[in-house]
Amino acid sequence: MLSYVAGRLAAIVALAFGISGLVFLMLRLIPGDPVMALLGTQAANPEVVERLRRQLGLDESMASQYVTWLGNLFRGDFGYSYGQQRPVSELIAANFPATLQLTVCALFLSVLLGLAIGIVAALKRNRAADTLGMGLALALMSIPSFWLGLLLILLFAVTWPIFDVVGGTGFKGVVLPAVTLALGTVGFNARFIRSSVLSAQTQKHVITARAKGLSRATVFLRHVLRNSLLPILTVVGIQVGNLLSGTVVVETVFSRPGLGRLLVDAILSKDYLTVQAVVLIIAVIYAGANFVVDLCYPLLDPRIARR
Amino acid sequence: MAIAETLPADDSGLAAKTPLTVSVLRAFRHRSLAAGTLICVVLAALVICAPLLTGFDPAKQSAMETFQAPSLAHPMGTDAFGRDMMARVLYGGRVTMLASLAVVVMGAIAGTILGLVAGYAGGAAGFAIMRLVDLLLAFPGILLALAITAILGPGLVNGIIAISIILVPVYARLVEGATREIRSLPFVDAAIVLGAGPIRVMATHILPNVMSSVIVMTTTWLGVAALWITALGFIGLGVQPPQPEWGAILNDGQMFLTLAWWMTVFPGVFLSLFIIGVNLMGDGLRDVLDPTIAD
Amino acid sequence: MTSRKLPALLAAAGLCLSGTAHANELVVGWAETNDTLNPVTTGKRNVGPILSNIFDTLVWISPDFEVEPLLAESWTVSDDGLTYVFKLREDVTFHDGTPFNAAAVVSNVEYITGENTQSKISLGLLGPCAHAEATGEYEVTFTCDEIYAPLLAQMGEPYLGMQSPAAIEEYGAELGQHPVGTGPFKFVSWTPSQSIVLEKNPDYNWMAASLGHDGPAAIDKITFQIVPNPQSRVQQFQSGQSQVMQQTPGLYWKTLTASGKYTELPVEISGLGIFAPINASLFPTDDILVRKAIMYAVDQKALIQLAEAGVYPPSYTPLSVGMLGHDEDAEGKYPYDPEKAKSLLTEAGWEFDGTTWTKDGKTLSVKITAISGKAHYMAQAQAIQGFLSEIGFDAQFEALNAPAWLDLNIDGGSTLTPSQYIGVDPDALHFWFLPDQYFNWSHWTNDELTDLIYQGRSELDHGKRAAIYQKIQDILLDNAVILPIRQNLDLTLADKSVTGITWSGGGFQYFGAASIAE
Amino acid sequence: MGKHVSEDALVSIRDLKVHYGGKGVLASQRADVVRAVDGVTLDIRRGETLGLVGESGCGKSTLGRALMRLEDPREGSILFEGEDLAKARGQKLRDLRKDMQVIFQDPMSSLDPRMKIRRIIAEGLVIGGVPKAERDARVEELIEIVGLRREHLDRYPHEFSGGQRQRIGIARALAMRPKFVVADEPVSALDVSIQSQVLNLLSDLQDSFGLTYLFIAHDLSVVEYISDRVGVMYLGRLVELADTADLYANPLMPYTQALLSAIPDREAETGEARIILQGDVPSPRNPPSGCPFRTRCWRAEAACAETRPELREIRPRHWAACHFAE
Repeated sequence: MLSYVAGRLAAIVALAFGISGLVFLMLRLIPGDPVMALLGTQAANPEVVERLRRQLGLDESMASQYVTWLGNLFRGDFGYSYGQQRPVSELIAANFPATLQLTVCALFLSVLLGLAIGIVAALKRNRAADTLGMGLALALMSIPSFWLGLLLILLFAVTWPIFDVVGGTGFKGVVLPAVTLALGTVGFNARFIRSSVLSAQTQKHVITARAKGLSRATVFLRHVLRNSLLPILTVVGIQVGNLLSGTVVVETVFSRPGLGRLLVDAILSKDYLTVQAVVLIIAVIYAGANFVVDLCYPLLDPRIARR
Repeated sequence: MAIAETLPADDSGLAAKTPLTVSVLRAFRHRSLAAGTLICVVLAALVICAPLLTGFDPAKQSAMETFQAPSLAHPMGTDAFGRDMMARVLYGGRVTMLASLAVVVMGAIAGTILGLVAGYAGGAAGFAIMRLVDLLLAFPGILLALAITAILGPGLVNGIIAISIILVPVYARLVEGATREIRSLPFVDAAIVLGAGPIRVMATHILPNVMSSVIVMTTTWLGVAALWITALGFIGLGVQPPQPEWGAILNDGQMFLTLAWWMTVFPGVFLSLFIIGVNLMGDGLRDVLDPTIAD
Repeated sequence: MTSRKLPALLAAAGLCLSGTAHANELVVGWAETNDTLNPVTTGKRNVGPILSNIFDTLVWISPDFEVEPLLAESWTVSDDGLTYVFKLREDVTFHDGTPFNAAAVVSNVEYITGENTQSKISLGLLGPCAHAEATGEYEVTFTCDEIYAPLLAQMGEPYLGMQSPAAIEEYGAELGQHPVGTGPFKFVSWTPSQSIVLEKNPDYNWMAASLGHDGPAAIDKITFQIVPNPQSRVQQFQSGQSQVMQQTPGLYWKTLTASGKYTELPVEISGLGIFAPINASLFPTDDILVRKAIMYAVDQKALIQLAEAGVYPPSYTPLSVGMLGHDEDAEGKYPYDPEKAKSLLTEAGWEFDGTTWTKDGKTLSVKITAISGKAHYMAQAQAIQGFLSEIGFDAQFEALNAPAWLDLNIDGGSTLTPSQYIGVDPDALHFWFLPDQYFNWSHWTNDELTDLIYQGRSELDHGKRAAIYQKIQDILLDNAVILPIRQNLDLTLADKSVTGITWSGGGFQYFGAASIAE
Repeated sequence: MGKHVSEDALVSIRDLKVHYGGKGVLASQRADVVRAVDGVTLDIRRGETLGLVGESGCGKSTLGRALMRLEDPREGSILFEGEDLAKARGQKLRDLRKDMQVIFQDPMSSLDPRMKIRRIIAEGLVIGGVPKAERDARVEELIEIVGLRREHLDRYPHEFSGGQRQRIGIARALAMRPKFVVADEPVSALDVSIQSQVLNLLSDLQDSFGLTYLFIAHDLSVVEYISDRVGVMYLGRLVELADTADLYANPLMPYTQALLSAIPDREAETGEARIILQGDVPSPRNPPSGCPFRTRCWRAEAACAETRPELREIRPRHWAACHFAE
């Protein structure tokens, strides 16, 4: 077990390095001069530009820039954002909570709704509720989140101004973005939960329990639902990644601060160090979430632990 | 989206005894397949027949007719440049639909080839390919697409390339796994003993056996591809004005959400319907082609 | 179910923002993220207005470009035009208690020119006059290497706002997050990409005389909420979550002002307005006749109608209305005349077959570019594309992210692109029309023009300067290397309860004299 | 019969080793070697059927696969009509392989489910560039030889029973007109009633085509039925080799004795008590020192742990690797 954990952690580190190298290369393939981007169309005479290029270390070779970056990274220094003129770590600290809040709220909503729809559909298999639930799941999977977000704004922030248009981190600001983000993943969750509940119902001990004359509800709660914990965990593992990438669009639509928007802005303005750091962090979160989920499996299912 | 772990498909679904027409008819008894196909066919017919349905040029600007609400002359209203929204939605559908299709086809071809090579060759080459695949998969797709379009520059073709690159690792992983599995089956050994070289084995034995998984995967990912290509258009990195495309039209409309709802509602409804249709079709095809994962 | 979870999350995140303002507190819907609050190192125009509320400059420029005393009580210019002596106010202290004096001004100039300071706009504004000396405790002397007429006006731009020498010393690279000036508002906090909060400076008592306001600001606290999405910014304002909003999109300006519920503040951003340089080194616009055809083919009024609901005044000459040398008569130079445009193309040897123009086997193809993130540029470029297509041009459009857009235009790969340039002095033209400048996007030079630009810079007499810039504009328009589009306004809206918002010359919103009715 | 190395050997295997793993950067990776076949020397004579038995995992299938070069030997040689197969590559390997074919254990997965029978049987001919008319004729002939009908050619594998599929596999092998066939547990997946049919078919074909078989099986009665000689493998080594009748009557190795005693009904026939082996087969990653069988052998002594018994000809034509055999 210990060597497994160590191996996985090593894989995550390797992955992070791979991604950092890839991103470093890709960024430098993007056309455009970051120094010009900083100055925009204001007052850029050639002397100012060259001076700035030197000051930012952008006149050095690519390899030496990468080595410098890696060296700083080992010292826990993410570097300095050219575009926002402050340490990248500060930018991340300022934007991360909003993304975390959004992702956690959306994850919670998404799992809960998925669970509700999935269980109802499974229990009423092949009946109207099932068809309806699965139809809903499919529709939710299909509707683009950026459009859904716009509709929600139109309905619940403009026509009936219940929530804020600008997605702040207050309650009224987070509801619509979280709902938008969650609904896109509910469909998948509902289908997944439905099929796991269905397969749990056909397992031997469930059939035995039913044969023993236990009530449907008891059987469901004691056996079926408990066995559904694993699929929920799986769903969480899968959705962390989906939700993280979904925040890019949702944060843009709702003008919310967050890592996704920070990253998009940084890519578009060639803010190298910011992009590199955010990408690294997202990749680590992504890999880390799956790692934690994998670690949780044996806790929930002793059969896996024994293997 | 989850990647359905599909095994090298069992052949029972495609029994050769039944003539093609019979199996097609049987397939359409599947409700969601029928419904999805109907939606897609109707939408396709609408966008193909766009010139018959509207006389307007989707790019024609008219300073006198900006922001007109839906009317008889303009059933879906006009946009900020006085362009007819119906023409834009219908012509835009052509772009969105073809682009989505192009994305999955390109992604599938490239991913399948990579997966075949990695799975069959194994060793250092296979290892290298698969670690690259892991790397790409460990990163949220839409961000990767953003970065790639930033490198290539905005535009429809670049957008299609960017999103098919995201699909490549998905296919590569599926095909690599399936290839490794099939590679170890005796009929492959038999072919080798009969004198078949690697390319022949891949082409005649492995590819046909992974094809049904690839097709199932493609139907599942077509909807996702449509979501992504329109998201790219929505961010402004897809097609360039004045060419219409559903995502780009939605981007045009979002600034005027409260003043001109028709600019957001109509293209959105069409786009959602298209993706629903594609997903229904995908579900149906998966059930029909790959009975192993039906519940 | 989320409601129970949220407070906990919020506490964990430590990000409790109060969305609504109380009496005497103002929420401003702000359109762009800031790079820094350090006036010296910012490269963004839109940081200027926030800076002008935290920092004072030596002089104040009124919206009509009158130069007034602010931190300097008076000044003299030597006869040779190379020496400026400023007498400073003696009662001014920085927000951190540091006294303001000649030494402080010298520290600021040394900081701007310092080898390790990543100076951007500021360094350019000082021009050849980047030498300051304390010639008394409250007297500072600037010397110039050559005569530099724009200096006095540019001294009033917020990028030359005076910073506390103690803060410069203390914060180093972090100065941009700890701005300390002498202005009517003190810096409180800045959450990147979210908000900037300022509070009243209770000791303030040196506002420029023309503003007619004595003592500290009436408003206790200003929160600049950063909302880049225009739609969201409008919604926020309409729902009362903000009392002031900048960069109102044209169509919303039209509908909101029609309601009569709001105060209109069309802040005039001076400089070259919104314009499109026409690339004179790229086929087919290397031919002056083709460039002129473009000038005739574009109808500015209709363009603004299409792109921005017709709410902006068009412009017909590079220099903005109100600026020294602005040419009132330029409007008649290129009236909208598609037939004239076509005849010019024919004259240039192009042949029209009903859909496309061809010459020597080539089609009349131009590439219009725009920054993808800026809605108004995108709309303007599309409208230009429409006008050119109308007379048979094959007009391609390409949206690019900012760095790529800059790259392409600097390299001369695009025919025309809408752009803006902000400045308080007509010398701003030199960035766009002197050879070897990054922004010579017309990729065109002319010896006479170059001479005139240098003359304009070193002429201290207003009347003569105006004549020089008249001539420069004539040359630019005669050669059709710039397509003026419209005046550059920051369409700012305020709730009726808020009064007294103004701006300094150049277009920087100023809240020092504003107040909120109960 | 005289010497172990005979003049008329079709296949001569010399000190053949097939190892897995043992490659990599880390010392632990390099040390991790699975010795699937660990030094086998054996001659297969023209026209004979050599049976190869042993528990699963003993390396008998790997040996068979190595002969077809489906596994790459790490050491040793495989001489086929005097040419070394172990080191051949590319076209040379393909040329050598023409005379060798294999029949697989699992009739389900040894036929490509996406191909019709005609294509399956003809595949080798297509690769070999045989003209279509000749190909068709040969395929039709073959399908009848193995006891199926021509109309079966246009069907897919899943439409056939296990026995029928095995016949198709045999037809595919025969299409190449091989001299040597490795039959890797060809009947173990079939019903007992079908097994004898397939075995009879194999015997008939051997007679009519002059084939040489290496017949790999774990079922000793099947091997007894079809083989001329039988080899016993344990942990990657050949431990006993003799004519079938001799081996079944007088097994020399304790291991062979134990195997034979486990044949159902043998106890009743011979009156010998069934020998139950203790313990598990040791891992081929880490084989015991000395005699590989000593950990489970009831006769094991200290010497067994020290020196490895070599395969010796204990009696004429009967070879065994045991310190106690005489």
